[in-house]
Formats: sequence, structure tokens, C-alpha cells
Amino acid sequence: MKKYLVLAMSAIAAILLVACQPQTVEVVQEVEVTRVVTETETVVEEVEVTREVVETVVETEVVTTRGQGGRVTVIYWQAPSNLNPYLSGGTKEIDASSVVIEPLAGYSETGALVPKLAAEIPTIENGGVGEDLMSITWTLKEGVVWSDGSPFTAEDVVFTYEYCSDPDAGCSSANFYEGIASVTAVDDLTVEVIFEEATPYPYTPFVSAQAPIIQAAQFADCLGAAAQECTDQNFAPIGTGPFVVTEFRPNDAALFVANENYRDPNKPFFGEVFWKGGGDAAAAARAVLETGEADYAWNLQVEPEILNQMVLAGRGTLVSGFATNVERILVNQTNPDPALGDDRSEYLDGNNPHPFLSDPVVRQALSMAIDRATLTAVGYGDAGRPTCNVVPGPAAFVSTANDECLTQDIEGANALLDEAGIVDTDGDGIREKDGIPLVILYQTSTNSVRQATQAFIKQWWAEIGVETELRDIDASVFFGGDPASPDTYGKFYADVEMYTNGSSGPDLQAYMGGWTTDQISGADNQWLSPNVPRWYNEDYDALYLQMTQTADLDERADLVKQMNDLIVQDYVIIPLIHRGSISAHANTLLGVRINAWDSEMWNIADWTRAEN
Amino acid sequence: MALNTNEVLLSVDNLKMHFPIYAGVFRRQVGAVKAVDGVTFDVYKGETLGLVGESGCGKSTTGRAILQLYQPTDGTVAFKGTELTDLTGSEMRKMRPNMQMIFQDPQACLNPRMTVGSIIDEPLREHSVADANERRERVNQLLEVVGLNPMHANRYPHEFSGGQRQRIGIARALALNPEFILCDEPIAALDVSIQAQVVNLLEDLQQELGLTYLFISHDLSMVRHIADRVAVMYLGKIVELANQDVLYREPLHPYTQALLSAVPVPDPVLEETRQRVILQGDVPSPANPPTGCRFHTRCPIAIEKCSQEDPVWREFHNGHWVACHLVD
Amino acid sequence: MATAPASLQVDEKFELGEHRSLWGDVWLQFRKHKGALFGMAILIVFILAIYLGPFLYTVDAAYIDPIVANQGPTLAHPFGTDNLGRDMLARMLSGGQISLSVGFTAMLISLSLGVTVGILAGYFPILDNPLMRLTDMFLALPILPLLLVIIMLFRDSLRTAFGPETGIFLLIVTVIGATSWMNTARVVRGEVLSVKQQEYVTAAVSIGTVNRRILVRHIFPNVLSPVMVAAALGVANAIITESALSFLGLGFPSDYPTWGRLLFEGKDFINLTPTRVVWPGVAISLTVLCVNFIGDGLRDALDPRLRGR
Amino acid sequence: MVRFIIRRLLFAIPTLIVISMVIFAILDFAPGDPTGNLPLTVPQDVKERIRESLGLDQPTHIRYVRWLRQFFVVEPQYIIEDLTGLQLINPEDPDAPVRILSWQTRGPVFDLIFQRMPQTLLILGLAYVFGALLAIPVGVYSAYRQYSAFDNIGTFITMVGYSVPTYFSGLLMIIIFSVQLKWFPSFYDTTLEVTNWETFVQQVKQMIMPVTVLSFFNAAQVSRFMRSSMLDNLNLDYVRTARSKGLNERVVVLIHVLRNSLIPVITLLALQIPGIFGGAIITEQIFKVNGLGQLLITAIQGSDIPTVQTLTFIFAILIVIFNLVADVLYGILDPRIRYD
Amino acid sequence: MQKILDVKGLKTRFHTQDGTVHAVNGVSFDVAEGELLGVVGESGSGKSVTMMSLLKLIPIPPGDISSGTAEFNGADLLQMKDEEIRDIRGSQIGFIFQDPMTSLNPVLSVGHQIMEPLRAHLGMSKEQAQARAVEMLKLVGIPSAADRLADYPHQFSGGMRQRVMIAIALACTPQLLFADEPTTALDVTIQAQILDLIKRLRKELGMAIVWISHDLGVVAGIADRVMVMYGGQVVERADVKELYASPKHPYTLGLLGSLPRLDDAETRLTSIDGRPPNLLREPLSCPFAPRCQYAYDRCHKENPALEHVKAKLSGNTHEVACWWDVEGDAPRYGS
Repeated sequence: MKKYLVLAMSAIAAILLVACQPQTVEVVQEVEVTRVVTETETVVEEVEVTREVVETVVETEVVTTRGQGGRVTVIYWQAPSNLNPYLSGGTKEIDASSVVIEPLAGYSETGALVPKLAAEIPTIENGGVGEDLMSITWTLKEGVVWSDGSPFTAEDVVFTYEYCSDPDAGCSSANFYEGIASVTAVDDLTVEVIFEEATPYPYTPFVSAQAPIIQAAQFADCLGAAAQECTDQNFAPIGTGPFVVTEFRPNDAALFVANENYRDPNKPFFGEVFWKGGGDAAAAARAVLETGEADYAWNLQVEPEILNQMVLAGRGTLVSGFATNVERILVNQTNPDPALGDDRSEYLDGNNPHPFLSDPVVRQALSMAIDRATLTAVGYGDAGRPTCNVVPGPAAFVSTANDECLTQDIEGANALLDEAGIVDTDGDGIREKDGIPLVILYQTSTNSVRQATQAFIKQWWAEIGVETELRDIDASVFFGGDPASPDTYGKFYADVEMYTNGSSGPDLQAYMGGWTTDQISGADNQWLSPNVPRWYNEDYDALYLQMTQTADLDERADLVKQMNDLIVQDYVIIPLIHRGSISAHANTLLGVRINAWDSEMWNIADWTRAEN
Repeated sequence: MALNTNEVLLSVDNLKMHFPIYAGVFRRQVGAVKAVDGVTFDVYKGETLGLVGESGCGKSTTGRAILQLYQPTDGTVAFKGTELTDLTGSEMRKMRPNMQMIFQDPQACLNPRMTVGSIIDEPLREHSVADANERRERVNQLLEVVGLNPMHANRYPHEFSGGQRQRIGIARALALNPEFILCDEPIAALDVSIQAQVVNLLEDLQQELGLTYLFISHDLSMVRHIADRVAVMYLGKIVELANQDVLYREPLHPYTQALLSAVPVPDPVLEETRQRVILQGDVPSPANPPTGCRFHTRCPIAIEKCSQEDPVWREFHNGHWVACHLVD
Repeated sequence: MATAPASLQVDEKFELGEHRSLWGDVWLQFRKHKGALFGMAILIVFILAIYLGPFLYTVDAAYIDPIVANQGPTLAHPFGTDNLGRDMLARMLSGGQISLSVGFTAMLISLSLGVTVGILAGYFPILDNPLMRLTDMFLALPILPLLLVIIMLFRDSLRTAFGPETGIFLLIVTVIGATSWMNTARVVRGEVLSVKQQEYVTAAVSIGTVNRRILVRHIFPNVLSPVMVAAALGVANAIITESALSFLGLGFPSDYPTWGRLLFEGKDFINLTPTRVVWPGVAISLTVLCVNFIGDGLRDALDPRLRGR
Repeated sequence: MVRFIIRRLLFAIPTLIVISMVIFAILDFAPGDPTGNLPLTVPQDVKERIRESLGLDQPTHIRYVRWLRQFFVVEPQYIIEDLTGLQLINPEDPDAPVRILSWQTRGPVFDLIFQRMPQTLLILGLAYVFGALLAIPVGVYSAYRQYSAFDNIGTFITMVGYSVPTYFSGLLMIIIFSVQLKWFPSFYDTTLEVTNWETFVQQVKQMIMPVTVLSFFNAAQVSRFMRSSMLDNLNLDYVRTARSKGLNERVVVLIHVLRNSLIPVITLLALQIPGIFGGAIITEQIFKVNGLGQLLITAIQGSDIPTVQTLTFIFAILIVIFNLVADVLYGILDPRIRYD
Repeated sequence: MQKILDVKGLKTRFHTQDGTVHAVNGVSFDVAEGELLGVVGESGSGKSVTMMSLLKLIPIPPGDISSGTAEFNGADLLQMKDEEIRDIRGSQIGFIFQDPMTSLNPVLSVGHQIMEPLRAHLGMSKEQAQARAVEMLKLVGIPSAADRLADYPHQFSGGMRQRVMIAIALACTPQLLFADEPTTALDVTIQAQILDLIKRLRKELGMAIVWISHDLGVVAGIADRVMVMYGGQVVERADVKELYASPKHPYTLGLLGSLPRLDDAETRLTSIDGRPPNLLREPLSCPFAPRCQYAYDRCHKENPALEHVKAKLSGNTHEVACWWDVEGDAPRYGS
């Protein structure tokens, strides 16, 4: 009962307080329809991607008032388990909390920084970033208040830093706050961050939905180990965002109502967000696209043909956004032979090379045999694009040097292997290199699309005389960091493995740093380091060192491209698909701009509903 | 009738069989069902000793305790001088061929999943060294002895009628040439016309093979017919033991008297005039038997002493034993 | 000894009915149960199809052919294809082999555990209490969650030890078998307790038969009736459990098409290619239905009260 | 009877202790990792710190003892506080005992369970009640008219009822009634509060499909059981006695036979009650009812060990309790049985 | 004396999967007011089925009463509708069964079970029925009757339960009582108690009784007339003294001969060899012929009817169904 009262009161308040003023609503809608053209007699010759970008600027005289739109239903079939992104780190929690709490700045759907609680983005030009790259100074928007009415100040920002950087807190965004010497509140509206060393990209702390500002007053008792026990706070953080938590059911559902203290008096348009979880991706897609029970559904990892068929019902639209995630095959540069005991898959300063995969010719052939377009069409649809790079975005960072791999070339691969003298000597259909048959153990996590991909690739590799044994491991084991388990991706007790990775933000420095020699995964670092293929390249190490000292964006982009080409042309990583996020929204829901760089809910305050 | 010698084949002395009762939170023993509470008697070689009593009096338990199918609580059982209660499992196993058993329910005493041949063969397999052919010979012979067609050896028990099944049971008991056979109500489950077949068979076999029977039954007429001596049991004790003609002619114990008078005689003229002693009430529970003489609660002539003192088991006449305070 | 006593001569007249073995009798009774017969017939057809079918229908169940993806039934693919263009009929056949093998093997495991525990507990009073407390404990264990956890726990170690197919197969049948034996054990124990009281067991003891042979020859064959019924229901239960595990994504891996797995993978395609759901769904339901009917028929046929009615 | 109950409860204690150890041990050996589901962009050292903050670095036996204490000492205090309003635990006390916290939500597991209980109890409870209400008359009549058309059809339907897995029938229902006919929602809204007729209709609509599927399944089981229990009794001598007294058939069947036949059925029903709390994992999954079953499966998938341990242990306790209840019921219903 | 029950040509069959069981094959008999008719036969002779058929207590199907009439007080029981026969059961015809252990409903109190027919037939109120139930329990000799109404059957001993059964059967003071082997399951001393009770009740209440038994001794002591059944047929019928003094059917003779006598231990028993008749065959010949030492051709070809023969004792009637005159040692009707 209570929540309806609150709802009604806030609606009335909004109507009374806000003068009716005309408004411009900018609606950018990217509609992508992927259609797989299949003809019975021919091989899938192409995947035709029709991309239609409808960019309309709708001038309206429509008067929107806060809460006018009533309820909007959002399905996150994997429901959030709490609303404190610092304690969960999963996308579902980050997105859900982003309608309540906000960072200083976020990313737009193009990956560009946009101010949220900050008045503007600090740069060297406007003096916000120190010339020595050692500091950044954020100026906060004036007049922002928390949903409980108390003012939002720089102290809250400082508190957020203290909260997450406490090692006992188990903060899942702790890496956002690494390398910081101090965070100080210069005044109520100014925060200065001093880094420990020169930081060419200073926009990590307090930026994006993974690092939002929490209210100091509310979380005061939750520092350090106590963070785990602050259930009330974790389930209902007080925020500055467009909505306020009224009910939260972990792993099930949440109800939000419009924040009556939100800084934009006319927003949000919707008075209530009903956040629903449970079921699976297909059911979520069905609820938006077919039955119309929901307005928005997230992460629709469903076979593309199913989604396309659902779209035909005419109720909703699929939207997809792309960041840097790439599904890739990693080629083990070390010998994973179990006979080696503890030395299997250990780098050992280069003294344990893989018997045949250390040969770049073999790796190249493996890559050439793959038809990325088919994999995309069958497994990903709108949520994927074939790619030949480990850095597929942002646009300025993408190399075009490797695009010939987009075409499958089994003949070429065979020719390459023949030329290198890697041929089938004993007539069993499997090539041998130096007497060692090319038999590959290919592991990945358990997931139906991945297993389909594995099946395809096994078939193609068989055509170039390589035998593949497939193996899939439960995701929680494969991606878990248990040093005792032989099946983690970091241990890499296989010849090749496949998974998706990408940069955590538009800044690629941390991501690119993952393939330097000192990051080789092994026993000495509990297999936690990111250079999983155990790749060693002096040139790459040098380029990376250079990047850490370069602030200029164009130069950085150039370095990234060079590094990308180095690794991709050495075929230690075989990129397959640039994976995006795919969601669906009802046709009546306007203003959705899917964002792969930040929370998909980043602009929920701007969402409206079309008149029917 | 069977030949009578004075050679004691089986000697039972103060045999007790108590089944413990557990109760309470910790399942402690709180008492015992005194199914058999001190019985003493001898069985002579070649005779048939009848053991009669009503249901629950402990007659079957006595039989089974004699054959060590239950571990007796107290007392001794000597078979041809060998003390059975002291034997180990495998020693007892070697004794078993000498003492066999015929059961009440011809349906239940034959394993329905075994052929008649293998049922009769089982004791042979367990105890003899004979090979399969010799055993088959013996099975056929046994089937013929009990009047069944050896051709039917591969049939299952359910294909036979009750009387035929009882013959199969007898054949099994005879397989090992026992000296002693415990007949535990062998005719109770049979129709009248079939009972006579089985009883006649048992009598013929005794004659031919010199068997000794302990014949347990509730049917006093049949016991009188088949037994040389008869023991009457009441609530775990033997109250009277005598030669059959003596016992039926001059029963001493009031229970024996009542029991005999309760048996209907198939003669309407006799029935009209017969005087009956009709006992009142039911048999008390063996878990909580009355003090003193166990029969005193129902005894038409009980005196005070009966409820206090357990009467002594004594030989009243030559070979006529009784346990009653009031018999002089 | 050779001559029969005079009283017995007339027995030559004994007439016996038509010779019928005990199981023959059961079969006769079983035949009266139309549902059971029908179930038996369909199950036999299924088994034949599944085990002989692959010799006649030689399409590779794992062959991917995206050109023919998502087709309904056609001449080339009588059961249609899945989203990777794999032939559904071939997948159904190989899936059926696994599903049925799981059903029967898990049943055998469960049954041998249950029968062993039941017989030991029923026959040896000393073992009765400990074994029955163990049974109670297993009954009180929340099976499904533990099942899920155990599968996640041992899946990979067994895969490594026995190869991908045998490993997971062993795991699933063992886990299903090891968690479903308790009712059989209880029923068998009860039955043993009553069989133990039967005079033919006493007869065997009085003959001097040793315990081992009493168990094998007398006790075991006579508790077979409830065991057979439990066997039928056990198969049904195992098939359902396996498919439910697969349906939760925790059964066989995806390259191992059991019926449950096929249904799980097909469920999203229910509108696009409904056959993908219908074939495995109907196959599971029908098999379980048949087995249940057979169990029902067996129960009737083995019920001594109903026999000879 | 009282002594019997005490005895059984005493026996239950070691059983439950062993079960709790088994559960704890199995889960502890489970390979999952609560941070396994985090994106790879979260660095491994951060994950390590998260694991430490969850207490995963402590030895098993210490965690086991702590969990036992939480389960049997701390949580009951909170429950009592909730029920009575008494203040047993001083919230200001920094050493106040910590409740069992879920690793996924960081919230108390018991709160989660109480939050999930209403929908599970409502759906499974209704399905259970409907199932029994449907099954008993069907079972009675089938047995009474054994081999009649009603019995044959009923047998077939009940056989189908428990042979067709709920995930198949549920799937078909969703496609027919939600997608095609759009009669019922395909998602179950746990936040819906029934305040007026409209919301009541909404609630009924969202419950119809899961309740139907489950009650059909329950009814199939119970009616088979009811039927065979009736058949066991219908041929007994006392029924003939009742008829020989000139009682009419309704009295014979409903008073004499049903009374006896219901005894095993009622105990079966008692034994099924823990199942209501256990939730129907698959049905909840299909109809998106986020109840206890869904809680369990997400906890398993997310390696949320405290939640799985606590839930499974509660199920174990319920199973033990209702086994006892079934036995006691038997003693109450059947005058022949006297427990001591 | 008035006949209260007159059964003619009753045939009952059971259609089983093995074939049709010819359980009762043309049984005719009558019962006079206040008379006690003993029915003797071995298991499978059709004696119980006959009585249960009359009250339609056999399950139909598989049972099937294919022909016959049974006039009870002038109305044909076999033609009655279910409701009509229900009114007769328990109120005008009582029934006592063999096994008192299983014939009482274990979960209903004894009082309830006695009160049921009273309330159903006599429309008594609960209080009246209760009073009557106590009275009945006293009548059948159950001590402290009033206290035992609330007890359940398992709290009674076998003999007491049979008394309760009798109380139920006699609650509505029926004119006729079918007693189906009421003492077979009891011990001799308890049997003597029950027989005594029945004799007393018969004197007090004056109902007619059909007493089924396989025990010729029991029947000898209690019956006025005796009817011997074999293979679903009546083979001999006579007044009780006549029958025992001069049995005329070979089966009756055999039966008496195979019975050991308490008053005579020495004689060897004469057994009837062979096994009981196979009821699956239609009885076209004498059912006893295969076991009969007197049997000749005709016996295997024709089934004899029950015919009056000359009684040994004057004033008695005697009927027998046999082709052979045992006393004359010749075929009865020539050949």
C-alpha cells in the first residue's frame, strides 16, 4: 500500500512543482537487423548485415512530467543479488544499481566520457588534469542532493574511495582505485585525486557505473570487513540517480520509484521501474518481443534465429551495443603434456615450447581454417561481428591490417602447412610435425554456443588435417581462480582454449598490459596473471612501456594498433567474434540508447513512452 | 502302532524359551514373553509323543527350541546323549540330519520359487557327498515313497494340492534318513479327508522306518489317534503327561479335563448327553503369566494355594505325570 | 524303503494341471494388463529402433551443416534438423541410447544397493538397526541439491579418469543410483522380514542349510516381486532424473545428446522448429509412460492377492 | 506415544549432525568459486580479496563450527526477535554474532528464505491441496469400479500425469496459454500485492499455470496410491461384514473402506510436505516463480555455499520432522498401532 | 413348521481368467423357522458361496448368480434390487463369518460397528442404539459391556471378537442367521464357549440358523438337520441323528471314516484319496466320482440328483445324490 502512496504523492508533487515547459527529446535509435540468408544448394555465402541507423531528433511540444509514464518493466533474467556494485561486480548488479547511484562521469554509447555528477570532464586543457599526469581534479555539479534530501558533497566522493580501497572490504572495483596516493575534498564541490605515478588516462576512479559514489552518511559503519554485514545499505543504497529503491528482493525482483529529489525536475518520465529476474534469456526475449509483458530485456544470449522470429511479432526491437569483448582462441605457447608434471604449461623462461603450436605456420593455418562469419551467424547474430583483432573498439583504436582473416581459406591453410613440410606421413588423415601428430585438446567453458563453435571449428580443423579433442569445463571452475583446480583457464592444461575477454573500459592500457612477458601466467603467480598464452615478444613489451608514458590519444591509439597487430599476426590469439551486448525493448519505449561501455541503464532518466 | 522301547532318544529338561520385550526411550528390556517356561519330558525311541494345547501355549516354540531353531533361554536338550544347547553352529549342522521337521502350512513350508525336485534335493546337497545323478535317484525314490509321481519333480509347489504339498514336505524330512521327526501341526491346514491321508502316511512311515515322532497338534482327537503318549501344555508349561489311553480315560488335571470335554464328537446322540466343562475367559498373556499355577485364573476348582504356589511336576502314577495341587 | 506303503497306491490318480512355471504364471497375468502389454510393445520398439536404428540410418549425429539448419521434417532429415543443421533423427537415436542406458544402469545400481541393504538388514538382526538408520539418513538428505553439487564436483575428475563419455555416464548413473535405493531397501527389508518367518526358511535352517545359501536360494528369489516392480519404477525415475538434470543444464555435456539435453536445447526453438521439442519430449514421456505401465502390470501380475482371480 | 516421539527425536539428533557434516563436506569440496561468475575484467587479485572477505580462507572445521553456531544459536535469536519484538541482540555491540550471510547477496540467508517462502508455499501448497482434493475421489472411484471405463481412463491419465515431465508439460502450457492465447503471464511477479479485485485476478492468473502443472503431477501420484490402497482394503473381510449388515454402499465405501485406505495416503501426504518447502526447482524455473527452488539453484550455480548449506540442512530437518509426523499420524489414525 | 427360506436350483459361477469356476451347481434347500441347518463340506465345496450368493455378498463380477430362486418370507432374494436386499441384510438375515480377526473393521470402535445396523435398519437415535449395543454385548457375554463400546477390535481376544460379531449379527434380531464357520478359527475351549452361547441365544431369540462348518463334530452337537456339500452340490441331506447313524453317500461315509474319534483311538483312519474336484469343469458327472471307491460307469457320465431315500430312523427324512446304494452294495436305480 505504502509504495502506491509514495508513488501518487511524488507524481502529484511533480505536477505541482514543475512548470509545464516544452522540451526537446533526442531519440537515437539504432536498429540492427541481421538476417542469415540461407539457400539450400549453396554454402552460406555471406552474412548480410543490414544496419540501419535511424537518427531522429524529435522536436516535441510534449510536456513530460516526472512519474507521468507510470511503470516501466525491465527484465534482467539473471536478477541482481544486491544493489551495491562494489560488493558484487557483476553486470546485473552494476546495471540495477546504476538507476540509483551515479558516478562522477560515465561513458556514452560511443565510449565518450559524459559528466554525471561532475560539472564537466576534467582535461589538461581545462586544467582539471595536471600537466604531469599525476592528478585530476573533479568539480561537482551544484545543488545535487541525495534522495533523502541531504546535500551531495565532495566528502561523499572521498568516502567512496576509502570504502572501496579498504583491502578488507572485498571491493570488486578495487582496481578502479589502485595507484592513487590520495583523494581529498578541496571544498564541498571539488575533489582532487593524486596518483602515485604518472597516469596518462586518469578517468578510472569514480567513472562508470562500476565506480559510483555512495552516500558517506549511509555507509559510515560499513568500512572494511563490516561492508559484508551492511545488508540494509547493500540492498537499498541511497543515491542521486533518477530512481529510489522501494523494494528489493535479491535474485528475484526490485521496485524503484522516481527520485523526487532528482536534479532534473522533469525527469524521470517513468514513475516506477519494475525490475524482474528469473527464467532464462529466451523467456525474457519472449516477454518483450512476443507477449509484451515487459518493456526492456537485457542480455538476450539466444540463438539469433529465435530472436529474429520473435521480432516478427512486431512488439519490440532488438538493440545491440559493442565494446571491446572478443571471443578468442588462445594458443598455448608452452607444452601442456601431462607427462611433464608440475612443469606442464609452465613458461620456464621459454624452455618449454609447445611441440607444434610454437610454430607460427601451424597457428596461422588454424586461424585461416575458421569461418568467422558462420560462427557469428549461427551463434551470435546481432550480438556479434566477425573480427580479426583483439582490439575491436573504440573505432579509433581498431586496426584494419588483419581483415583478410574474415574469409575462410581452408585451401590456403592446407597449402601453407604443405609448404612448411607439415604433412600427413602415416596416412591417418592427421598431419605430423617432426613426427608429432597435430592433435589438439581444445577447452572452453560449458555453454551451448561455445560448444557449437567448438563443433564447427573441430570440423574445419579436421579439413586441414588437425584432429581436435573437445573439452568443456563448468564456467565457475574454468573462470574460478582455485589454484588447486587443474581446469582453470589460467592453468591452461590444454593446447588451445576459448573464452571472451575485453577491456574493462574504453581505456585499453590495462588490457594491453596483459600480454607482456612479466604477466605470463604460471605457478609463481598462482596462475592469476593475464598472459595466459604464455607469449613472449620483446617488441610488444617495448611498445607497452611506451604506451604507459604517452598521454596523447592519437599516439596511444597508434600504439594500440601496433600491439594488436603484433599479437594477432603472430596468431597466439586467434580472435573470432567481436561480442556485443544484445537487448530488446518494446516499440513503445523511446529513448533507449544501448551502451556497451557503461550500464545499459545509463540514460534511463531520459526514457519515455510513445503515445499509443 | 509303533514299537515301544525304553530307550530315551530325546531328553528335554527344564527347557525355557523367553522372548525379550523392549520398550521405552532407550529400548531397554522391560520383560519377556515366556513362551516356554520350564518343560521337562523324554521321548523314547520309536514312539510318538503327542504335544497338545491351545494356540499360544508354547507347543510349537517347544518344538523349535528342541531343534535349536531358537536359542533356548535355559534348560537342556539331549539327543541320544549329545547336549544340543552346547553345540556350535557347525556342530549342530552335523546333527541336523538326525532330526527333521514337518511343518504346519504345506503352502508356506515349500519355497514357491523352487521345483519340487530341488526342494527335496536341498538336504541332500547340504549334507551328502552324492553326485547329481545319485541324488536324482534318491529324490525320485523319496517321491515314490510319499506317493507322488517322480515325473513331477520339475514342477513347482503351487501346482500341487495341499495334501500333495504336505507329502513333499514329508519327503524332504525323510531325505536324510532321520531318526527323529518333529511334526509341527502337520495336518492343521488340511481338509478333513486329506488329513487322514497324511496321518496314515506318517503312521506307515513310522512303522517301516522306525521313526520317532514328536507330534504337535491342537487336535486332541488326532493326537489320541496317532500318539503313544500325550503331553498337555498350558501357557508355557506341561500340565499333564501320560499314555494316551490313560490320559483320555482318566485325565487328572482340570485343564486336561476341560479340554477333552470341549472337543465335539461326531455323534449327535453322544453329544446330547455329554457333560461339558466350559472354561471361562481367555488364556492370559504369556508376557505376564499368573502367579502360582498358571491355570488358576480359569480353573473351576482352584483354591487359594493355586494362586500362590507353582505346583510341582511329579509322577503321579507309573508314567503319568501331572502338575496340580489338587490331584491326590 | 523301495516299496511305497499300501496307503498310497491310489495316488497314481493324481492329476496335475497344465504345467506352468511360476514366471509363466506371472506372464499370463501380465498379459491381461493391456496397458502393460502396450507399454512393453512400445518399449521394445523403442529399444530396437535405438539400438538397431543406427545401423540402418547411418547419418552422423554430430555432423554440422548450417545450410539445412532449423528444418522441419524432410525426406533427407525425417525428424528435421537443429540449429546447427545436425540431423535430429540421428541425434534422437544416439540420445536414446544414452537415456535408456542411463535408465537401466542407474536402476541396476540402485536396485543392487537397495536389495543388498534390504536383505542384509532384514535377515541379520544385528545389521538391521545400523543399516536402517543409514537408510533413514539417506532419505533425509536433500537429494536434488546434493545431486547437483556432486555432479559439479566430480564431473571433471571422472571425465579425466574415464574419458569424456564414460566418465560422465558413470557419474550420472552412480549418482542417480546411489540416491534412489532407499525405498527399495525398505521394501525389500520388510519383505525379507516376512519371508524370513516363512516355514520354508525354517525348513532350510532345520535341514542345516548355511546362511549364505538360505539368502541366495530362499530369501532372494522370494523378494523378487517387489524388486521387479521397483526395477520398473527405477528405470522411469532414472530417465526422468537424468532428463531433469540435463534440463537444468547439469546433466550430460552439450556434445552428448541425451533426450533431456535435446529437449533442453530445443526448448527455445519451440516456435521455430516445434519438432525439436516434440521428439525428445514425447520420447521421454512415452518411455516413462511405458515403463510405468509395465511396472503397474508387474505389480498386478506379482500380487498374490490378484493372482488366480 | 510421547516416549516414542522423544525416542525418535533423540535419534534424529545424530542423524542430523551427520547430515550437516555430509552437506558441509560435500559443498566444501565443491569446485565452484563464488567469484567464478565475475567478468574477467575484474583482476584476479581483486577476486582473491573478495574471497578473503567471504571468509573462504579459513579452514573447513572452523567454518563448520561457526556455521553450526550461527544456525542453532544466532539465527533462532533473530527469529525470536522478529516474532516477539524482544531485543535479544544489541545492534550496537561490535562483537554481536554475525548471521549466516549469503555470498551472493551479502544478506542473511534466513531473510532470503523467508522472502522466498510465500510464493513457494502458495504455489506448491495450493498444488498440493488441489492435487490431494482431486486425487482422493478419483482414486476412490477408480478402485471401487476397478477396470471400469472410468478406472481405465483415469489410470491412463494419471499415468500420463506422472510420466510426462513437468518441464515438458510446462513448456507446452507456456507456449499455448502465454505466447499464443496470451491468457496468462509467462512471468510470475513476486512483488504483486493483492489489495483489490484486480490484483487478485492478476495473482490468480499468474498462479494458474504452475499450480495446474504441479497439482496434476501430485494428483497423479496420490490417486495411484489412493487407488491401490483402496484396492488393498476393498477385498478384506470387514468390508463383507459391513455389507452383510445391510449398510448402503456409500457408507461401506466412505466410512469403512476409505477410513482404512486413507491411513497410508495421509502419511504419504505428510511425507510430501517437506517437498512443498523444498520447492519445485524445475517448475519454478519454467514459470519464473522465484521461490525456494529457484533460490537453491541460483545459489548452487553461483557457488553460494552458505545459502546451499543452510537450505539443504533446513530441508533435511523438515524431512526428519515430517517422517516423524507421518509415523505419529499413523499411530493416531490407526488404533491398532501403539507406539511405545 | 413354516419355511422361512426356500432355495431352489441356485447356481453361482465365477468368471476368472483361467475359466469359469462352477462354485455352486444347482443347490436347493430350505430352512424352517427356528431350525438349525448344518452345512458340512470341505473347502471349495461351495457352502460359503451358496450363503453369500443369497445375500449378494459375492463380488459381481466376477461372480454371477446364473439361475435359481431363493424365497425368503415369500419374496425372491435373487430378484431383489440392491436396496431391497440391503434392507434384508443385517435386519432380517444376520451373518457371522469365520475369522473374527479380520471380519471387524480395525479402525472403527466396536460400539460404532454394532450401532451401524441398528441405526440403518431400525432408525434408532444414537442414544437408543448405544443402549441397545450395550444390551447386545451383555447378551453375548462380554464383561463390563458399557465400558467396552469405545474399544477397537484389536483390544479384544479372538473369542471376544467372535462374540462381538454375533452381537452385530443379532443386533436387529433377525429371523435367520448365517453362521459361516464361526468357530473354525478358535481354540477348542473357546469354541465350546461360543457353541454354548449360540445354543443359549437360539433358545432366547428363536431365530433359524444356517451353520456352515467343515467339522462334523461341531455340527453333530448343534444342528437339527445336516446337509453335506461336495463340489458345489448337495450330496446328502438328513436329520442330524439319521445322517450320523446311517450315512448314505460315499463322500459322507469317507468323511466320517477319516475322522479320528476321541472315544476310539485304535481304528485305522479310512482316507478319501485323491484331491478336491476341479471346479473349472462343468459338472456333467458326479463330482465325487474320481475319488469314489464305489464309482462305476454311470457315475462318470451322469450327475445324480438329490433324491429321497428311506431313512433308517423312523420319522426322519433322508436325501442323497448317488448312483450307488452303499447299503445294498448295488446301483441305486438299476443301470
